[in-house]
Amino acid sequence: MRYIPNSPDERAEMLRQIGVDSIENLFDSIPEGLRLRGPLAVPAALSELELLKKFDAMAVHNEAARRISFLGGGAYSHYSPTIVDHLISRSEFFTAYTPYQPEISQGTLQAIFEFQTLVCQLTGMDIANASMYDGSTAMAEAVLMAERVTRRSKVIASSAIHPEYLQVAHTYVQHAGIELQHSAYSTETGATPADSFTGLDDKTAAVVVQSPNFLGCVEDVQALADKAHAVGALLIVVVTEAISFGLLKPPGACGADIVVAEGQSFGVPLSFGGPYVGLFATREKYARQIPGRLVGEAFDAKGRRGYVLTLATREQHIRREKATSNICTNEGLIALAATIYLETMGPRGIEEVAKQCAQKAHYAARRISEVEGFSLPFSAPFFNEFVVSGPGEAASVLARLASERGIDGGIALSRYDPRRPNDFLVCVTETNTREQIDQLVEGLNALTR
Amino acid sequence: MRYIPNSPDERAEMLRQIGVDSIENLFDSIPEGLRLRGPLAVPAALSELELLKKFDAMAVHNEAARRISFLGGGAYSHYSPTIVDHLISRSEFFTAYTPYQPEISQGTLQAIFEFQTLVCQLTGMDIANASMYDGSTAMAEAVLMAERVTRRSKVIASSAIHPEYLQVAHTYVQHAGIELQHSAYSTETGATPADSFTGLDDKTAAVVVQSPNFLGCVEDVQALADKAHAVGALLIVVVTEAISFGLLKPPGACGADIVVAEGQSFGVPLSFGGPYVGLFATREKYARQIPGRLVGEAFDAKGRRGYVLTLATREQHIRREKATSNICTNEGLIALAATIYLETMGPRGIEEVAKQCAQKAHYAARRISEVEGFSLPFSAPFFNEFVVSGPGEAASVLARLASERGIDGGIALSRYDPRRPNDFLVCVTETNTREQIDQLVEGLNALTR
Amino acid sequence: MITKVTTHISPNEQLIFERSQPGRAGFSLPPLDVDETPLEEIIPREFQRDDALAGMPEVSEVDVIRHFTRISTWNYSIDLGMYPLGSCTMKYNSRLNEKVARIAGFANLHPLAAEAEAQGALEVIYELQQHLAEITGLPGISLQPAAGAHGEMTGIMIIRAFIDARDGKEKSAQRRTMLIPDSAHGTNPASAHLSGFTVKTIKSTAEGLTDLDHLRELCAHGNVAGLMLTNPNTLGLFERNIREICDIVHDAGGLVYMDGANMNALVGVARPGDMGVDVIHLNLHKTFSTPHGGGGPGSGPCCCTKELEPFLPVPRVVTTGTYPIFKLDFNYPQSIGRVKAFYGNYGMMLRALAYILTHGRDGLREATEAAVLNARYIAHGLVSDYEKPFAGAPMHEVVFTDKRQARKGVHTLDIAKRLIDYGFHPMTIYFPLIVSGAMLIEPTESVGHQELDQFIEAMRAIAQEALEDPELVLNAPHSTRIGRLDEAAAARKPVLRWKPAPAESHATATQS
Amino acid sequence: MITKVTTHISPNEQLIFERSQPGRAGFSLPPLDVDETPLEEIIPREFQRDDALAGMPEVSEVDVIRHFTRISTWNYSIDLGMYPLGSCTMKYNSRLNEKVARIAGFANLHPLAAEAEAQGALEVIYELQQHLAEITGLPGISLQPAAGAHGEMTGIMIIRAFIDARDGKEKSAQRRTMLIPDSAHGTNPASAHLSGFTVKTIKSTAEGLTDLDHLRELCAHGNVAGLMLTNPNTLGLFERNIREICDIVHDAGGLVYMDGANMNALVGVARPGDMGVDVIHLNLHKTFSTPHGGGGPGSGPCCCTKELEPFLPVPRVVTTGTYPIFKLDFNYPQSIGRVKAFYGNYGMMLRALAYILTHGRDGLREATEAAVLNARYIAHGLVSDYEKPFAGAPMHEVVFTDKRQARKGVHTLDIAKRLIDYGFHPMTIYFPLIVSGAMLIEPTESVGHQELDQFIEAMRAIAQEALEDPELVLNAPHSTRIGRLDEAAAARKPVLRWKPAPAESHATATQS
Ligand SMILES: Cc1ncc(COP(=O)(O)O)c(C=O)c1O
Ligand SMILES: Cc1ncc(COP(=O)(O)O)c(C=O)c1O
Repeated sequence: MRYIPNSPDERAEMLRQIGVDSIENLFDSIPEGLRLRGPLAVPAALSELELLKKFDAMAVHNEAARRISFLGGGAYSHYSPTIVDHLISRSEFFTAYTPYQPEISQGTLQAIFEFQTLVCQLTGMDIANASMYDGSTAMAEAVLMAERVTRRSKVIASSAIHPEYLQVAHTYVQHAGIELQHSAYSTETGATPADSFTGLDDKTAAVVVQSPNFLGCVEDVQALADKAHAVGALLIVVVTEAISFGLLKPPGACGADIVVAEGQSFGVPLSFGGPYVGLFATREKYARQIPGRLVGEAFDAKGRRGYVLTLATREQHIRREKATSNICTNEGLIALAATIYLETMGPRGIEEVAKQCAQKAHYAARRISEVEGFSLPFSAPFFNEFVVSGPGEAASVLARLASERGIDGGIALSRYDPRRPNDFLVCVTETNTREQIDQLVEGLNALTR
Repeated sequence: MRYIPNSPDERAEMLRQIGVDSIENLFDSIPEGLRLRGPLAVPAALSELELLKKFDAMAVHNEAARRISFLGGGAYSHYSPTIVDHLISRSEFFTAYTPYQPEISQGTLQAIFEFQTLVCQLTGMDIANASMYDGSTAMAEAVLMAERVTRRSKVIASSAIHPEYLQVAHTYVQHAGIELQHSAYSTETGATPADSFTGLDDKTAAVVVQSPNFLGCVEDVQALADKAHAVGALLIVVVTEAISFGLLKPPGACGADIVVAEGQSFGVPLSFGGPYVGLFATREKYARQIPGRLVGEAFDAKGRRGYVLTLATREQHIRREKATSNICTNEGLIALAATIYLETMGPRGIEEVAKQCAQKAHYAARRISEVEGFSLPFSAPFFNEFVVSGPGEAASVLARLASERGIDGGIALSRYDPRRPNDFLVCVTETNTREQIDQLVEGLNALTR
Repeated sequence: MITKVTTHISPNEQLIFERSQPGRAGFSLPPLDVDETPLEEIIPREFQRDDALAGMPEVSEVDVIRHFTRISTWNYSIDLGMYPLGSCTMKYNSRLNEKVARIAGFANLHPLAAEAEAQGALEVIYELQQHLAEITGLPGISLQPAAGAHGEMTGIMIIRAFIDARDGKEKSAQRRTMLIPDSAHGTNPASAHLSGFTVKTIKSTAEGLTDLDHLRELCAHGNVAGLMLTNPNTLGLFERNIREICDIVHDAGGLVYMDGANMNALVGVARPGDMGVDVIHLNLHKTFSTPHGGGGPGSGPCCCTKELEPFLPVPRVVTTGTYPIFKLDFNYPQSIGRVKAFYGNYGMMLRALAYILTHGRDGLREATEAAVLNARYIAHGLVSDYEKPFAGAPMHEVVFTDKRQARKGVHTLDIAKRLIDYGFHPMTIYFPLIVSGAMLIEPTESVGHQELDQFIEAMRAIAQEALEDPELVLNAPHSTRIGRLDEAAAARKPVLRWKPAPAESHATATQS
Repeated sequence: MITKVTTHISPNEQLIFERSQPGRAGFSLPPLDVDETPLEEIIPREFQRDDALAGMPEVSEVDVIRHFTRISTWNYSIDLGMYPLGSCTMKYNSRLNEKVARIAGFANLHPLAAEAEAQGALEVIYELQQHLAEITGLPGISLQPAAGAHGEMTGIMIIRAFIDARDGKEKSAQRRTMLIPDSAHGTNPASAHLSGFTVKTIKSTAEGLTDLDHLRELCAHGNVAGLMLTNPNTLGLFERNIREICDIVHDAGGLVYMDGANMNALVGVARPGDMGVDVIHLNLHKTFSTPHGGGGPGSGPCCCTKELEPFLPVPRVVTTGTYPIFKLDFNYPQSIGRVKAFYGNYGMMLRALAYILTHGRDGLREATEAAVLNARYIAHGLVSDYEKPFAGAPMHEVVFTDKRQARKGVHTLDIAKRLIDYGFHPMTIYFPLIVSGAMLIEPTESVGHQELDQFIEAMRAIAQEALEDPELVLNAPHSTRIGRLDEAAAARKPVLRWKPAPAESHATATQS
């Protein structure tokens, strides 16, 4: 096996040196009866050439990867500068472990410190951790943290949050003694009105809202913050399209107490849903309640600056069952990719991407709404995603659009909400050309004539 | 421009500091009249996204890159392990200059020293240089070196050498007072008989032969060496398919005095003809006559081993017009790729690739010769390339094979020799599956029914 | 004598924020190709950002390249040599697998694409599920968990859901105890807690194995929902009584969860499913070589018995006899629900499948054999100089302690730091917690005997130094660009982000 | 004070041959899928290799990865910082260009594929030709030469062929003198010699420019075929009399060849074709940023006037009005012939075209401006501490000497080695030859002012050290893994390859 340095002869010699008769004897501590008799029912080894052919052949069956796409809903196709993948492919980064030994891990540690800073700058918060698994688990951890901070057990989440995020939150809190309630979004505006949080009271640990929400609508975060704070609850803001930070007022400037986001938009490939990276930011005073790893500045005896994992007393390897979370391995390399992306784009680049997404999305919305039978059901402002109501079953129109025109036109909301059979969610990014948008419009027009 | 660190403002500040009024003034030493008035007639800048789209679009028009291919003739599609490209993509290698400062260039220097050693091992020679541009220029340099070594001016080259190599040799020697003669290969065997070197005499500097030759045939190198040495001439052996070293007796063991080869077969992409790498090896006694760079072992004051560029007195930067060659920049990174390839494959791997090439080629030859109207005109043993005589114009059969069956079946010899209209050169490597070979056979059969 | 490294110049580099210069830019985008709408008409001014992202770095592409290339050289990595972190299984990360994960047909695939247009991606998941089920001997499987701890949470929640269904809510409410050995990894109790269990700790025997009597005693209380066991355990010892352990727990009405982080000792040799284990998580980023990436991403598939299968997270990837062959199945009413958006860390699944197919059935076992042999070779090489707290023959990793060196005031941390001067990444230290001054060494199969010998020599040399020149070890490392950092001070007044010097602080007004 | 670097551990690594262990293997191939023929029937025994490739290394994939990763860390590189080698134009090598060169449609394309099936590849060549012709102002072009020196040979042979055609063989036989300034790069005379010319050297003036009187004098002899001029010359000075120089040579019946290695000072600002130059070579691996790769590959396109076009190498890439649009044209009876198999270093052409299109017309000029500004900034910063032999304002590079430091016995080599301790790759030293103790500094546009300031400070600090503590400089470098190597000894008894220790020498019997 070409990945194993020691040859069979060398291994035999090593056995001799340690006085073990045979390879089989290495496993003497495993009771005979528990050992496998035959080989595993796994195929025989493939050479590089064969393996690549096999995967290439499977990849061909992913037609969607080659389509013109307007799919969003928590995963976005943005352009990633070439240097991002090149730099994370340096083996000093991708073959390193969690930086437990700072003297020989400063590369990773400094990068994480920069990541934490960038997340703070984008969200407008004081501190951020070294990453969570993804946006959905970050939101669930935020809910758990709110309970720790407030010692209250009710949490009210907007029903306009990404349905899969809500499902994950439900799984996480089901045994934590937390009651997760939902507040309905307005079917006129598509946003979540502050007064929809009935049940908000002094037992409420947190109000959770996504902005832009799953329907693409921008929420009035400040109003929701005021509402939550009025009863001493925290406001948790979730963002799935992190590029929106380039254009929208940062939650931190609107009273949010915890901001979580999916960082995939920052140069991370779609890769069928993962690995992505969860951003988690909050206020300074909650530093000791934050889940996950934190990197902090430190100095050696000679006064040289460096970085270390810090506030470890919050974590599972020390606090065990009393830890702020069970998370250990997080999304280091993806956080690095996001860091490189953000530093390459810079403030002007992020603003420009955000601007182009918004402009192109509004162009598309305008054009689509001009097509007979199609309309935009919601009135609230949106960033780069919007819901379209069609003349017939959205799922079937989209299927024909894909097969007949090679366009993935959006996500049928019926996937998550049977009460909206004719609606679909369209996402436009800087990678969609005007020509593609026009093709989409023409396709919708033609297929519903 | 994103590749230029200093911003316009920083540049303005620098100008101020050095007391120059404007950017334009930096060019005051260029007479007004010689400066461009307007901008160049070159397109405006493209973003990454646009640039990649443009090149992808052009790449689509290279249908041949997607075909089942049996093309050889000096460029071969062999499998290159993934780690080869990954390792040469380490910027410590590909963004470094020629190792003029050994204290901070040992990575490149040690790699070249290993390359030189591997070339010696493969060719069976004593010493090898750090690389030439490619096989064709290496052969031309070998001819020039033979003249320097023997002080004789006639060189006789087999007509079964790659035609383009012969053309390059002609260009190189035309002003060097060297008379380049050709000796005819046998139309029965396809090899170059020793007695075809009429004109071989004591004015002959060298006999040049390729093995396996352009027609795929293996030459009797030992016999040719004896013949050349009998009159005090050198034998220069050229190899275009370097994988053959894995199976054929090394020229150094057959009396060759200079061995040159194209190293592309060692994990280097076809890339429409370049960059490739020329291997150049010879006998110890000619060390001071060899062209190009040489790396040698050296020690520092503390006795630590290192490597340096050595015997520089042969080279242009010191000897100027008296240098052994004008070569300066060579093919460093490609030599590195070949080194990584050879070290990854190892002796057993190189043998196995050579064996598979030979076996598959002979299977193909057998199958093709069974097709009515097709035959193998030459009787000499071959490695992985062979000439096929077809029933009609090879060029048109091959063209139809490509357009109708998506198979590049070989190289029509008419491209180089109008006297062989029906012949084509077929190359088979380890990357050609039996299925592909059978498709080729079936195609030839069907298209000539 | 230090043979593996020497010292050489190493580039300095500031924080990117300190490199930033107003007006520098590293991005390029196509011009906007649609007619522009006034921004106010799109987003009301009060919803718009007004801080111009102040404080974010402005640098050129060249700055970014040099910044990250320089800081990368400060890291140790697998590609530079052996990385003997016990319990972490730092094995070679194949370049081939990296290439596979970047094939456009997978990398550009949206998770919400129509199933019929993502059959290749679903096939990869399905095939990997099959192989992992075979390797563990546990047929039910979900690849949704994003890391080991996530897989633990998933598995424990499955146990809870199963018991709820089996016993009914009230009765099962009595079963809220999760038994965990004192040698377990911290994520185990944390995950149990997250699933609403109270943790009871099982003692280990002097041999370093689970104390059966104590287990029986705890099970006797009747409120035991299950046991979380790592096998081989974190001392590198195989729990030879595993069958009996499982029987005891099962007889008490509990289920057995196995932490599969140490599967590199078992793949192809023995299967948890055959031992009586009910549910397990695997760390694809350990046993199956997906890169650790300086702290993730990971992937923590959860495998279980047929009995527990109905409780796995949704959606699950299944085959339908008909076209499209593979589909997402949401219809598992007893499922614990979703643990992550979409389907898990898909890119890691591609790599793990490539790992399995590249090894093949024989290669998988060969890797296990080589890994265990390497660990035994180290155990044999160090036993003369270091205290080996447990007599048993270790599997893929071995634990030593600083007991002998401590007499001279030299402790595990010092030995670890001194190893850095010898060119090695230290082993896992102070884990497991039950062994004072623990040094847990796991070489994996990815290292040849020459480097193993270098490691053994280095450890022995340090043992010598501890005797003859303790100061040398206590002040280590001596050859790195920075020395030991004052972590206590760092935790006392944590500085968790860069902030501009007060001068420019107006620029970041909105930030703090 | 040294600010750019410190020291850190650096991995040691033997030669791969010393790492080799019998039985290790790093390759994998599919099984042979055709029925096997006995080897003897394929290749007669006497033609078969019989040494089993003895001596070649046997290592695993992991060994190869660690071997090359380790030794790579011993290199300085552009990505680590400024690389001020004068005349070498070490600018940023864009990752985007690397990606373009690896697009399968180009990387997997065979050079002998049918033209109709390689239109994309031919289009790239054609478009690059157009842009380079525009940039140089010389319409005739061939991309076949593999490097600068190769382009020189090509260009000089074109001049010779032109004169042969113009004057007829006998008359032209009288024109065998090529004039070359004493400041020229060594490849110039070597290339002239290769083309059968005898070289006459032109003096430079005290100003560092071509001596017109001497030029006239040499031209007077009437046997001048041409002049090879570098402009800006290797002193970084623009030959302001270039027009007059060309007139003198032309009037004498000769042609003017320009060495385009220094085009980074001119792109977008001035064009050789407008100056009277007849033929030029470009270094795509300098001006157009294709990576140097530790010594190549390069690419040395040759551009010339309409008059000289018929003599360019074949084949040439041309457009046909009809489909297929691009074709290889071999029909140039006056061509000097082929200088390389196939069409040149194609991969470099892809990168150079990507460079040009990424910069665009404005970016190309901006790069030139930034490169010249950086050089002037350095010139301004060092003039107080180092001897600047020529008063003229330098263009993209500037030459200083060790004159002042030499008084203390500190020479250019010592200054260069000391720079290494300061974290910089030294400048080009002892070139051009006419300047004793020359230090030729070319920062390029790819470095920001902070690092320029660091460089200037380092150079000044070294000047101080030369005065106060010469020994420190004479013994530099002090911080690298090896010190200065004994190159004289290495050249006296050259060891140019590894050989097995006598013990195993039987293994390599056939090799020496
Ligand atoms: C024994 C053991 N269990 C669980 C874990 C947790 O796995 P992860 O870090 O992937 O969450 C680890 C990894 O550190 C481990 O070593
Ligand atoms: C002025 C000058 N001319 C010619 C050359 C030769 O170019 P190459 O090394 O590509 O052959 C160089 C490069 O070193 C040079 O600096």
